[in-house]
Amino acid sequence: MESLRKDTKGQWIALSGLVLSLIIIGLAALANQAAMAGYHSSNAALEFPKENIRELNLHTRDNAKIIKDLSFEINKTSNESIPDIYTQLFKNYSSQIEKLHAIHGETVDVSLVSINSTNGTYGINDIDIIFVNITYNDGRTHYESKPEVIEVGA
Amino acid sequence: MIDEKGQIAVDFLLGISLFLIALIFIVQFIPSLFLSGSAGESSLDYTAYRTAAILAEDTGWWGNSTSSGTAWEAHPDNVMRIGLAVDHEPESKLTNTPNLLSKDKIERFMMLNESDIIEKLGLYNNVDGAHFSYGYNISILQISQNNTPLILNNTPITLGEATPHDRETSKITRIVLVETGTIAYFDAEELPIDPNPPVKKSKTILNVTGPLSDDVKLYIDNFDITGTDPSFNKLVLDGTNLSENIDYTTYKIVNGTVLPLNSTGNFDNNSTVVFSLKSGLFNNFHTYQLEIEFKDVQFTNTASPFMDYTQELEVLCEPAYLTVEVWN
Amino acid sequence: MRQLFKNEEGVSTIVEYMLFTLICIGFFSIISINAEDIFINDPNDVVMKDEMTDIGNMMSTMITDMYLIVPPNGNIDTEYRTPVRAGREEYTIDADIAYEDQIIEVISQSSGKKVRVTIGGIATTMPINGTVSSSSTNHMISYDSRR
Amino acid sequence: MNDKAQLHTLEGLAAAVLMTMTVLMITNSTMMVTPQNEMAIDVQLKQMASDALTVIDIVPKSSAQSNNAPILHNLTACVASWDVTEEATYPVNTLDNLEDGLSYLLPNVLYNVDLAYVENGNITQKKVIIKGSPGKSAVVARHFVTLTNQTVSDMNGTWNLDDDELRVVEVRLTAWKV
Repeated sequence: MESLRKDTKGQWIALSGLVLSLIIIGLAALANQAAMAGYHSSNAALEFPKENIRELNLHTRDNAKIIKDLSFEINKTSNESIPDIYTQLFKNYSSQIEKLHAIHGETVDVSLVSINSTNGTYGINDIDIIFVNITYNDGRTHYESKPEVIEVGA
Repeated sequence: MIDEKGQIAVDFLLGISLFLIALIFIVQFIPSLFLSGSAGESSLDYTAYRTAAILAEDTGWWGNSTSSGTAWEAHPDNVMRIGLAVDHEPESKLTNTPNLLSKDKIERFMMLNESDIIEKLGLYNNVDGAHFSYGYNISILQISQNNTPLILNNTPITLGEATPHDRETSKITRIVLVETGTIAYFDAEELPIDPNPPVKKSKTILNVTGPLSDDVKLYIDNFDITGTDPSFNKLVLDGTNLSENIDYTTYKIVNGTVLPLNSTGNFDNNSTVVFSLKSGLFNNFHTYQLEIEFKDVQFTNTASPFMDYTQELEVLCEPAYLTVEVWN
Repeated sequence: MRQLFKNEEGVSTIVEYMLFTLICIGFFSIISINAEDIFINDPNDVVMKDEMTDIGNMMSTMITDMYLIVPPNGNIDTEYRTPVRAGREEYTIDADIAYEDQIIEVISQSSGKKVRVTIGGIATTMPINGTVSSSSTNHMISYDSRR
Repeated sequence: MNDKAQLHTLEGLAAAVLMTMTVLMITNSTMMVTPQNEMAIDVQLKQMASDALTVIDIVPKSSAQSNNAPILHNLTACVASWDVTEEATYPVNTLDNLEDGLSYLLPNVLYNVDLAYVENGNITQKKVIIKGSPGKSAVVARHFVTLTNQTVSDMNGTWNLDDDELRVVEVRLTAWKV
């Protein structure tokens, strides 16, 4: 140890080592910053829930038709009116879809506004447009479709 | 300087000055490495992403001073935005079927001129008002054919230049369904026995109402097999024998796998037999009669009204990759 | 004096020192003159261009994605985060020129550096406008069919 | 002239050249190997995963039977055909018709598929396709299908739904690259 402390040769090497390391630290910081770029744009593309919102919307549209067909099936053996059956089924659907979204921390609300028929009766070919309210919220993105107009006519 | 001792330090001097010069050079050089690398590159990744998103998920838009809609393929002079997704409600801006691409729109897209495509899709860099267009390649690739470009109307669907190998490109791939044509599905049990003499139970007849723009694609399944050699014999159109591989091609599909089938090959009752006839055979306003003759197969339906191909038409969709590749 | 001139011991050491000092002076003067450029401005320019392009791309990508799902009757809004500074400078995101030129501009106020990013043709059907400064706290893109 | 140790100078020169070349080579080659940054690859993968589900979801019945792809049923039919009692345990998958379609559309990608649904007011989650444990950069895509007794019996599934019942099933695809 003593010999090492007394040996004062090679100061230049020690100094240049210091300078070099400082320069390398600077360059590393720069490289790091450069690598950080590209983060925001991909972050936006990854985090914006485009597919989730679209899937909620399209699936609700599909469902409005499935529920229509199912209510006519049920109506054949039941004495409840078609709009009543439809409303019940739709409530059932929205509670399921809300629970399934809740696992992912998303608040979803799908509710039936009205069942419309141009001629006032509710036969299989009469119900043509369903109005539904859809909202979606994942904390950052808030989506509201009030009302979503769904054509369910044949 | 007669004493030549100590000159060793000059070597050291030379060394260190060389080193310092190299150091200055590197420090100045490294930022320009980053500049050429990541900045332009990450920007192009998202240009490709946006372009692919618009093409696959949007219907496009046209408009003039009086009206507008999504059917831009019918109004090529007033195109405002290009999108390839099918739209069943042309008055609303959005489609309910993203990723399903329309054949008409793709064909019209192929006919647009280059400057329109670059302008409408935003495939350019704007430097102080001057536009520098990117190199691009937009293709629809068939997954079933080793990712070779899809062919519609004898045109391979690929736009732009071939991908350069000597530079970095940004590429995004989307999986889409493409409307490639129309098909008609027939259940062999419902097809009538051909009543024209000589009457054979293995012969059926089908009406085809012309003129047709797409090739005839005929799918027949659910065969009633009577012998050991169920096969297809010949196709006769209005009394004329058609020749294989010139007028038509044929193959069979078993459990989703396409297998070759020629006029001597066998199929079984799990097979769907497919005939693909050239649209050129059906050019006139006329109802063509297509006789299809099999061997060791029987048709059971004797009720006469012939089925018409054109009334059973459905759209055929093939999964494909839409790739958008962009470079500087 | 004569003695001194005659004595040639140590000459090389002196010459060594002189040469050494000269080279060091040369090196450090070059470095100190260019230090600002080499170590701060050049890397900063690179990083700024990168980050501004990135932020422009984020805006453009988000607007495009959002456009693809906008409800026909209703609204959608999304919050986003941006860094307060690109490199060492604050900046403004400007979407007001999107209508005519399909472009989103990211500009630094202090040095006037700007980066422009294209958006894929949606501005012709949906007016896009607004400017935002990076130093403001809440950033949001919103769409309302009734406005 | 002392011409000893000239080798040291040359050595220094050679070292400098060598270092510069190495730096150049490394920066160039890494750019060739990874033309896209890592996040952009994630975006691409996420897009592919959700596209694959979308495509299987929207494929029309007639095309499913007749096109050249091993996608024989749409997503609803695939899920309807599932045998509820059979949960997947690696390496046995229990939803082969969906697996065929996904492996065709997503070559070189590994994925797991889970189903989640509400049964008697509680969430049930079942694994149906397992290809391994997802890596760090795994992405998730999800789609919903609605089953009725009709769709289930068409596909010979065992969901045991009442005639007036509908069940929303979340199909969750977790995809990653190796």
